[in-house]
Amino acid sequence: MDSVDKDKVTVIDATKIDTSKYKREVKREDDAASQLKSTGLLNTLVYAKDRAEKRDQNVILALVDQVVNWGRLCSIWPVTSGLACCAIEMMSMSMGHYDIARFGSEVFRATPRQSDLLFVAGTVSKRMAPRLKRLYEQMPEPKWVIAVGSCAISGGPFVDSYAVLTGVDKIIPVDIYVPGCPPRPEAWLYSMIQLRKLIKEEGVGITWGLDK
Amino acid sequence: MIFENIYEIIAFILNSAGILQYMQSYSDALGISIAPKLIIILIETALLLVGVALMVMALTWMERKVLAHAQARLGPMITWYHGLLQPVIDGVKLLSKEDLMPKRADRWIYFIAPMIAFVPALLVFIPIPFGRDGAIISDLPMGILYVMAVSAISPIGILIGGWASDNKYSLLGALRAVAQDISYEIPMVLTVIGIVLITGSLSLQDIVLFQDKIWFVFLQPLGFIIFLVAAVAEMARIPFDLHESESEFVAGFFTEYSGMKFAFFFLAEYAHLFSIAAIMTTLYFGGWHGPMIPMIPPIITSIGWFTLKVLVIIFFTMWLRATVPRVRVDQILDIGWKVMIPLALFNVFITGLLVAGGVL
Amino acid sequence: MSIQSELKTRFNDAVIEVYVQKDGKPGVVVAPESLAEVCRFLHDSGFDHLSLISGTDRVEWLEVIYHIWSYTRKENVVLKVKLDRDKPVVDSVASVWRGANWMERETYDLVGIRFNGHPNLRRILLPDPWEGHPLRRDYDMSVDQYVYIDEDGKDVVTTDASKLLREEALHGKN
Amino acid sequence: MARTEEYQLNVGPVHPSTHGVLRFVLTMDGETIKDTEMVLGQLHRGIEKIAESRSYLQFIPYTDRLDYISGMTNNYGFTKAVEDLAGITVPKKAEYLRVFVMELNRIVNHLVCIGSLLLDLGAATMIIYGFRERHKVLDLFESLCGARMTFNYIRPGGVRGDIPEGFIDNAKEFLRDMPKRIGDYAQLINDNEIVHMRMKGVGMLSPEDAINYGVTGPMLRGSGVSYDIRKDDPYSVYEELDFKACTRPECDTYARYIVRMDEMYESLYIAEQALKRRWHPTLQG
Repeated sequence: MDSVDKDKVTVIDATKIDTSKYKREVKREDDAASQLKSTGLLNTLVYAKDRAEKRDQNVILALVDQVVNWGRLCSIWPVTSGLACCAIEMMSMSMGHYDIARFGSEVFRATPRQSDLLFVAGTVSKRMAPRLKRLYEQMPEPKWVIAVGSCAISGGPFVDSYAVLTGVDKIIPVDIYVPGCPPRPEAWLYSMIQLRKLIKEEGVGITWGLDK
Repeated sequence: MIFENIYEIIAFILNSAGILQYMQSYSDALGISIAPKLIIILIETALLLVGVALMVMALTWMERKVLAHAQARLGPMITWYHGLLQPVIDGVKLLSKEDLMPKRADRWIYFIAPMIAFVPALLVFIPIPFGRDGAIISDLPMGILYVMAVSAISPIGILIGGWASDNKYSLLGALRAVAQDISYEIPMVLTVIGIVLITGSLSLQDIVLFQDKIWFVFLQPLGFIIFLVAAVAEMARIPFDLHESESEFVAGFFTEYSGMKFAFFFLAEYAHLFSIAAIMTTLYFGGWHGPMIPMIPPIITSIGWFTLKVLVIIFFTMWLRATVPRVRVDQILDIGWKVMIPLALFNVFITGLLVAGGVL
Repeated sequence: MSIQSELKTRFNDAVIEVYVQKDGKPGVVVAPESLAEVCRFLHDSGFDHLSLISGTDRVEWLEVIYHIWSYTRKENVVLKVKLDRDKPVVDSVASVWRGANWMERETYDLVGIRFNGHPNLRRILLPDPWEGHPLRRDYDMSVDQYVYIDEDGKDVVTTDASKLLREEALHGKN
Repeated sequence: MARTEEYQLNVGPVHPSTHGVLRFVLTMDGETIKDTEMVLGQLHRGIEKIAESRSYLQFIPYTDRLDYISGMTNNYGFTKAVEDLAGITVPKKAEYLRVFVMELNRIVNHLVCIGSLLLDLGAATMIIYGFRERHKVLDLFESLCGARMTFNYIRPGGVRGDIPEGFIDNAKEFLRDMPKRIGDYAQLINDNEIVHMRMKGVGMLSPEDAINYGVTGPMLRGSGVSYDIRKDDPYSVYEELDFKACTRPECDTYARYIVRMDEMYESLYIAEQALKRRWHPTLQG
């Protein structure tokens, strides 16, 4: 080990890098109104008003809609269900390094009755498929599904196997697909962020029957 | 001004604001002179509800944060400052969640079980003195007896909830929970006897007033240890969290509950946690006693001390959760019946001797 | 004395062939009728660890391979049994090494070799009603078999996809 | 007269303590488990059948996905078979590197195992600490082969490529820090009375049974049988390395846990030796 050529390893001194060219121009809004707007509640109000106008909806209803959606998108509880390799990365995601708890999602409920999100993490074998479907059916509305990894999306490397279902979207509806084999935890977190966007756009009226 | 309880405080505030007289004359004219009293009681109830709800929310947030930091994580971060709004958000979400009921569930019992679990957890707070000068809902003369009796109702809610779900996990979880609750109720009551022997009063206010010089932790060290273990068991915290025992019975007795009913069980659990910590503070840590700060009304300071002590106890249980594993069901009952109860009886015996000998 | 010659002297007729594997381990091809006997002898003479049973389809015949290790003698031996393709039956060694139980079930499941005297010879990896043994060369890969659960919680195998798949998936609208 | 009856309890395939897709059907008498029927195959992917239509090199990625926590070791198993079949000799340099990554992989595996064990007992903290160290190893592996879990690193005839710049420093740092970390875990778990209550005398597996059932690895060594394939039937360069097979005579879960803890130290020691020898000036070939 002592014979390793130390000179080969180029050491970059972080302090000497000129960071000014990487800095992004941030537009600062000085007026009080726009500062207020950027803080949570008022933003919600403005957003609700926009939405109400767009959808020709009652503003109060749109506001309720906003609040409920806000609750849903910030408190997504996944169900503890792992199928294969990707489940280990799911565990990684909830551990200290990546910490899904920051998004309020560390409450991995063991029972599908209390969870909102199903991670299909891994290969869905033919034998597992009906059980996964049942698990999905046991979850209360509203519920979301994220298909993680190439196996869950299309069968992945096992696509020509006799015992593997090629894609979980054949049995349950999927909201978001995360490619990778397995995807890195960052990709999982990104999928969570995408899901939050999705929920934000989705009106609560869809499940409450008030949208019509 | 010295008040007896919160009722008098509310009455005094309303009186000095001139509202009470107005209400009194109005209701007298209508012929329902009891109405102002009822309104005050309603205000009192609302205060209790809001207080407990706020406390429960704070506790769920605290639990997640303490656990996260013990595990080298951050916990909820993005909902407002360090995720402070996370409990509110969870509530909103659970409220808007579909409420499922199993097909073969016993519908009426299934529906009523969360309330039966939740209401006693709330009622326990009635005789607990939160602070000096009347920060107490009602100073019952046999307060400690009342507390023990009421908190013993919660397991019934758990049992019927588990039974009505028509699920084996739920039933087994409920049976475990009830077995554990009942076995730890006994040593708990027995240790309280030690305190009652010393103070000679069942009133919690008297017990707190007795501790102005020395806390019962130092007078009853053995009793305190037994009470602590029993309290952790009653709170259903790890290492005694057989109510939920996630790795065995999925989610214990509330496996089938979803949405708001689950939220009620959840609330009950944390209200119970809070109430038992409050009882422990009252019995062993001198209740609201603590150095009073000048310029601040003593009622505020004393409530502050009380809350601080309760939070320290709760922090301890959370710390436990981050550190130790769960005890098996037969071991938990073994400890309860074969160790705790004899020790508690021994404690009563020693205390009785000391009291009779005039030492205490 | 090497285990090969030991077996040869004891089971003269039963030992069909003696060879050395590519990784240098001694291999013995045994007649199927006397397999149980040979295994019992091996077990009694110190070969107490059965590492693996695997089945192979050699097109003309089926083969079961036993990898056996001895903790006391610290040596390996590989047994092979050649079976008739039409009637692949061999004695079970589950009574000699209890660990053989599941491995024989797996071999039955995937290759379709029956083990005489096995306590519980059912499929282990695939559901019970599955058609065919996948590791056989003549297994029909063009037929898709689907599993669903019936009222009693039992696995049912069908080629009819409509019982499991969503309508969108069935009609290609997904 | 009360009548008692045994009942069946289904655990899995989606259950917090099955960690994947295993299913038991338990026959219970009250709280006592009388009988267990295992139902496997929820993760049967037919890899053997797939292997029929893949070349040797194409199949290596599949071995990563067999036991997805110890991909390197699986890579090696398959690669060794191919090398034996084709009569390939592997340069010593590559063998040392292989041993190094396999031993780190063993540490990862044990960390996940111990973490899951404690998780099932109800203590969630250990697995999070375990994964913290696991990430460090995975970062090392990632710099070697670009993947966190599915490495495809060990190939017939050697490894995919030599180490990148800065790898040795990172590896040395890990090897230096890790013993202290294992000490931390031991402090968290070993002296805990509840851990002893839950693990000692539980899951007894006598040496005779263990051998007869064909149990290997830490399970076997936890039953007091001093057998380590790296010592008794050595492959790769384990013959040249100095280490001991960790055994415990108690035959219970606690013994198996202790064996795993001890093995982590041994693995670190082996990895250190492998690293030293790999860059030893006198190493030929």
